[in-house]
Amino acid sequence: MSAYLTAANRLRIVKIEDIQQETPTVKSFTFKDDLCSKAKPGQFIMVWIPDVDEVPMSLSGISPHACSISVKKVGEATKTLHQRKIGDYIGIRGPFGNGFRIGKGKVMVVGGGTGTTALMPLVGSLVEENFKVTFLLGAKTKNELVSRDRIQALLPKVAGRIDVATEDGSCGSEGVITDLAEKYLNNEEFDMIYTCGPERMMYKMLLLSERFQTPLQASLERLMRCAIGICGTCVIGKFRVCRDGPVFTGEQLSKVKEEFGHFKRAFNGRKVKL
Amino acid sequence: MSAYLTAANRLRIVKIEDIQQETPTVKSFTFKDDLCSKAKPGQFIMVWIPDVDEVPMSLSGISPHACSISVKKVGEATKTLHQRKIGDYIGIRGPFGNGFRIGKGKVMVVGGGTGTTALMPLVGSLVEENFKVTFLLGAKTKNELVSRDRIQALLPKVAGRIDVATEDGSCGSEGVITDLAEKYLNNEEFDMIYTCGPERMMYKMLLLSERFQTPLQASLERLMRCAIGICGTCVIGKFRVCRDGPVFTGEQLSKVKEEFGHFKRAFNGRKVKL
Amino acid sequence: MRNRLAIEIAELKLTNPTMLAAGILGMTGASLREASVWGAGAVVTKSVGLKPREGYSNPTVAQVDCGLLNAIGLPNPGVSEFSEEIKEVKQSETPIPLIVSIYGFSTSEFVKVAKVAAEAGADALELNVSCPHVRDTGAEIGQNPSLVAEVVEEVKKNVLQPVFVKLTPNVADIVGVAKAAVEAGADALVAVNTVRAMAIDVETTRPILSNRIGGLSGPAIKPIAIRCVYEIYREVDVPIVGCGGVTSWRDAVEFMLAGASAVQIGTAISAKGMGVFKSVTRGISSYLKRKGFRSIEEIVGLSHRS
Amino acid sequence: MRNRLAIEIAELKLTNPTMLAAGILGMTGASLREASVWGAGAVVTKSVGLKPREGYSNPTVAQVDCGLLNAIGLPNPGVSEFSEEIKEVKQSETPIPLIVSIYGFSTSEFVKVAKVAAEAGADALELNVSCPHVRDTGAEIGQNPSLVAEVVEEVKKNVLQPVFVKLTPNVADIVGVAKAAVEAGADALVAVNTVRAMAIDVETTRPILSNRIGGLSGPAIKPIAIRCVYEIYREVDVPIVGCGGVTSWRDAVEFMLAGASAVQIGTAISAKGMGVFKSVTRGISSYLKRKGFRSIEEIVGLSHRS
Ligand SMILES: Cc1cc2nc3c(=O)[nH]c(=O)nc-3n(C[C@H](O)[C@H](O)[C@H](O)COP(=O)(O)OP(=O)(O)OC[C@H]3O[C@@H](n4cnc5c(N)ncnc54)[C@H](O)[C@@H]3O)c2cc1C
Ligand SMILES: Cc1cc2nc3c(=O)[nH]c(=O)nc-3n(C[C@H](O)[C@H](O)[C@H](O)COP(=O)(O)OP(=O)(O)OC[C@H]3O[C@@H](n4cnc5c(N)ncnc54)[C@H](O)[C@@H]3O)c2cc1C
Ligand SMILES: Cc1cc2nc3c(=O)[nH]c(=O)nc-3n(C[C@H](O)[C@H](O)[C@H](O)COP(=O)(O)O)c2cc1C
Ligand SMILES: Cc1cc2nc3c(=O)[nH]c(=O)nc-3n(C[C@H](O)[C@H](O)[C@H](O)COP(=O)(O)O)c2cc1C
Ligand code: FES
Ligand code: FES
Repeated sequence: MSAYLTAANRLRIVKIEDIQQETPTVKSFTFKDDLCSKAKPGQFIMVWIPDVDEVPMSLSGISPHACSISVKKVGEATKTLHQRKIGDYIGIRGPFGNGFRIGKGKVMVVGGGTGTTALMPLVGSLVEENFKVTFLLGAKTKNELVSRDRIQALLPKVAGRIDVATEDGSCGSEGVITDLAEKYLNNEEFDMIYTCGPERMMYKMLLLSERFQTPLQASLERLMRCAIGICGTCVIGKFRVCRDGPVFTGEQLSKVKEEFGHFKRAFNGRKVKL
Repeated sequence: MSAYLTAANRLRIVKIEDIQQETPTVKSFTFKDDLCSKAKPGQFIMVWIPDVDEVPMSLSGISPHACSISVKKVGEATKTLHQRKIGDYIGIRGPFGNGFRIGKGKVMVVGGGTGTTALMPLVGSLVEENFKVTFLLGAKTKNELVSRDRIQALLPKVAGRIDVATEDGSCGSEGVITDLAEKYLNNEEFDMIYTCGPERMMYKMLLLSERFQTPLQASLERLMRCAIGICGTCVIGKFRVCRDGPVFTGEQLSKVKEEFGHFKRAFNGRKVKL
Repeated sequence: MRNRLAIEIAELKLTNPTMLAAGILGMTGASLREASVWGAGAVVTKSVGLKPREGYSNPTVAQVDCGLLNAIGLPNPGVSEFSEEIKEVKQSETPIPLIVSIYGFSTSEFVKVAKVAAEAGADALELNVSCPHVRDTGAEIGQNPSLVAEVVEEVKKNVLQPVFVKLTPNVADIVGVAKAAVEAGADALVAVNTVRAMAIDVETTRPILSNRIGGLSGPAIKPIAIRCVYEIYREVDVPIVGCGGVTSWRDAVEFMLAGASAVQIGTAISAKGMGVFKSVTRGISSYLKRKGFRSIEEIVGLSHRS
Repeated sequence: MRNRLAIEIAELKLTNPTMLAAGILGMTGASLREASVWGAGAVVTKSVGLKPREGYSNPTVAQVDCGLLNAIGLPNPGVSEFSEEIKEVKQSETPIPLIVSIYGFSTSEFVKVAKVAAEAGADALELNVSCPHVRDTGAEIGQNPSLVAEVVEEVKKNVLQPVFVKLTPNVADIVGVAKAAVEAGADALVAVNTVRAMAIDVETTRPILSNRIGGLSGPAIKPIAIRCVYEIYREVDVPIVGCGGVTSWRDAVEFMLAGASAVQIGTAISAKGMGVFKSVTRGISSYLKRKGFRSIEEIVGLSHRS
């Protein structure tokens, strides 16, 4: 028998083992799944809430005994998820996508909003491999700063540092995180920039990476259906975010610049301004 | 994906590498196939002759680099096979069935007619494991004594012996092979009797094995279609020859005594006298 | 204690909901009994007709990805001779429900065969109006709701035993055929028979089966069979027996959630051996326990409720 | 040197006989072009209709043994907006045949969509009268030979481009529908679309797809699709494009031996990636060489001759 489709795409039903309120709008859900435990940082799963929806979620925790997703309440599916209790069940398939490639040297990690949670397993790996990490964390307001404590706890191992910007100035510097990133890039050289967050923010990071000639890896979001690269829902230019991504290099993104940061496709394929 | 059906059941097309005329009516065909090279003595394959038929054939040779079947010309399929040349192709699936269990000690091997060829890999294994082998070979006439030379070449390794009976006395003692077997059993003790040949002959061997309280293994033939134990064509009593057999113990056969040696099923399920 | 797994289907009392499917090892009384020894809750015979049939020449079975193709050609000794096998099953010390599968080339043939089989001791009849590879019986009938109705009606008039109708998935609208069968008096439906299919060997460029076209069974057709059961369950009130690709207890439970009261097992015997009846039964049993269901009835059709 | 792999189908010149199947990555001009970069001999777009459609909510895709279930629900931006994507493909430096798949809820809708697509630059149209999970278009038309004939006839009257008709396997008699399509003027047939099927999760007892019923694709349906092509080839004279489970060159050759002039590839992209077009093409090429065939035409339908 041909090992026909990836085993990963098979639906599994997992129990919610733990729930953490991260911010007023973000909750983390812990569950056990062998395949997710072997995921690479940056990979995502499809989460099925029976009778409601199935939505893509990055793995925010990857460890041999438990994995997690961190979910921002934005609509029906995520609202329903937020109502789930410990002991309830969800369906998952995955992990999907390419994940981050771990480079070498001194790296900058730029997280905006919930996007930060997708960077957590990456930071774990970077720290494990003794990279010097500068973590820049941005949010609208202090309350919405995700995973700050966890990042702070990880970084000392590599003499890493964390810096924060909030748009209302309630924590760290006032302003957008990309301004902070620009400041750092002006002063120091980095071997790699990793970023995940709102697409306009990542677009600005792309421009910065080009200006400072620093390689970039950005984790994108698009609407998804199949997650296995065939339905065409998640495309950006010639790329499929579910399969060729969700992590793209600056080089790749510069080829789809008229689309990246500018518009995405709706479920019916129409272009929608970002 | 579940390793759903046995890989062995997949059709392979193999080239005929060599052809040997064994007797006026028996030809051996050599081919290469990894799965057959791993077969157990006593297992069989289904041989497909496109546009003609698919028929069961015991493996008469099993080695890492080549396997063979030895085919007696009896009807359309076997006649067509006999016309095939080196370089021609046949389809095979298998190996199927249980094969002989290799016991211990001093064994008697009783082959009648073409049945003898199915015993060849068994004798090979017995010799390899240093069993003391007494091979009794029977046929209607000298010309039809199959594989005699090959057996003779193998046996010296274990100080084994071969004795022959032909019904017309043209070679060895005159008479049926079961009479010869009875003589040996009267004089010596054996730990196991292996037999393959016409069913009436094997039936007599069953009676002898009961009388002399010697365990028996006999390789049976029945009409076959699926060879994987579902179509019900090959049944004898509660057993499926393709799956529970083709090798049965004396104990098993004594449970189907009203059928074994007496009748078989036609392709339409009707009973046919043997 | 009550047996969670017991189920009654059209008056037949099964101690568990697994059945040996038609045409699988059902050629002789001895092998039907053997299936019951191995744990089948009921057995269905090979389809038998009025006269003996040889079936097609080999190859009659070919393996494909995730399934099996077969075109055996309905070999059988004819119902009169087959009566001996039926009697042998019924003489067993531990009798289980015996369903005799029958076919005919006309309604009157169906009736004649049904009467002989009933006489010989069949606990129920299964009308094979769904064989995809024998002309003028099987699917040609099963694809035509009014022919199906006619056959069912006539057979019902002539035998007292419950009548199962085995449906073909090779139709545009299986619900229409199912309804026709039930309105004509069918006591239960079996869904489904094999899907018309074929395989060609690329090395020899020849179709593999001697009949060229055959029926696909096994895991490949399970999602099709599940859909059939689901669609039929919404529209008819008689018990449905699921069939097609059942290999593990999960498959059996899936059929039940779709609306099946029991399942038939065929192809899986080649992969799992005769132990498949026990392993499926045990799995269903632990599932019911784990989920707190007291009986199979509680899960039949459960996926329709929300 | 002549390209062994070149084939002409209803005036379309393909440099190799692999096509991207409808609904697979065909939502945008960029991704259609990408399939051609990866080696597809022609590309078929997502099926587009007159008005924008959202499609169903997720889950829209579910994996089963040896195949995929999908009920996407024909999402598309409507043919007017989609014209931009069509134009983008045609602007490519290395244009390959672009087949626009269209659907309609009535014959007049089919005609309207066909005209806009043709205007925008479609090299051919593929009529999707076979979607198994959207009511009142797709299979409801494709299961009815006279409706199929009507749609084909009207579309043919209104466009100059060749018209392909994509058939559904969910019928009792696919040959009847194929003949109706050809008599009405179809220039080529595509066999087949997905098989109506479903899956239920046993842990939650819920149907997995939000639409509950969907279409089965992938290796599970290959033997069914092969049979369809084989049956149709015997009865019609237009080229047939095989579709359903093509994963390796062997599958493609099997379709050709059955009677297909080319194959469409969908589900296999999930297992093999976009490289599947090249690997299938290379495999066919070595097969032809090894067996001494000079062109694909020589093996089309070869299993019918003996
Ligand atoms: C690769 C990837 C990783 C993601 N990781 C995370 C994460 O770690 N944490 C997190 O909170 N969110 C994540 N998202 C976003 C998350 O999928 C959406 O927030 C979620 O689908 C919203 O669903 P809803 O029903 O609650 O909201 P809705 O009201 O349905 O939608 C709100 C918005 O969410 C987006 N969305 C809805 N459905 C989908 C879908 N099927 N695919 C993609 N986007 C959709 C759309 O932009 C939509 O406008 C990720 C998305 C992608 C593509
Ligand atoms: C397990 C097993 C191992 C066998 N091993 C050998 C062997 O090593 N060498 C050898 O020469 N023969 C062997 N046979 C017998 C061989 O299968 C038949 O001789 C062959 O099928 C005859 O086919 P035919 O068309 O030439 O003859 P036909 O004229 O079709 O038949 C002649 C006789 O062969 C038997 N036969 C025909 N078709 C089948 C079938 N599908 N399955 C079983 N028997 C059939 C029947 O008894 C029939 O009456 C074996 C049979 C079995 C069951
Ligand atoms: C070898 C074989 C023989 C069959 N013979 C019959 C038959 O005689 N009558 C019938 O109604 N169905 C017959 N079938 C169909 C099965 O009863 C069953 O409907 C089908 O195989 C699907 O179930 P499965 O996937 O569990 O095998 C046969 C199937 C196989 C594989
Ligand atoms: C996700 C998905 C979407 C599809 N969308 C369409 C479609 O819009 N129009 C259509 O005619 N067929 C559609 N199909 C059917 C395919 O074109 C093809 O007929 C089917 O998948 C069988 O081929 P495969 O096994 O190679 O995938 C779709 C199939 C899949 C898996
Ligand atoms: S979600 Fe289907 S191609 Fe990416
Ligand atoms: S040949 Fe089919 S059961 Fe043995």
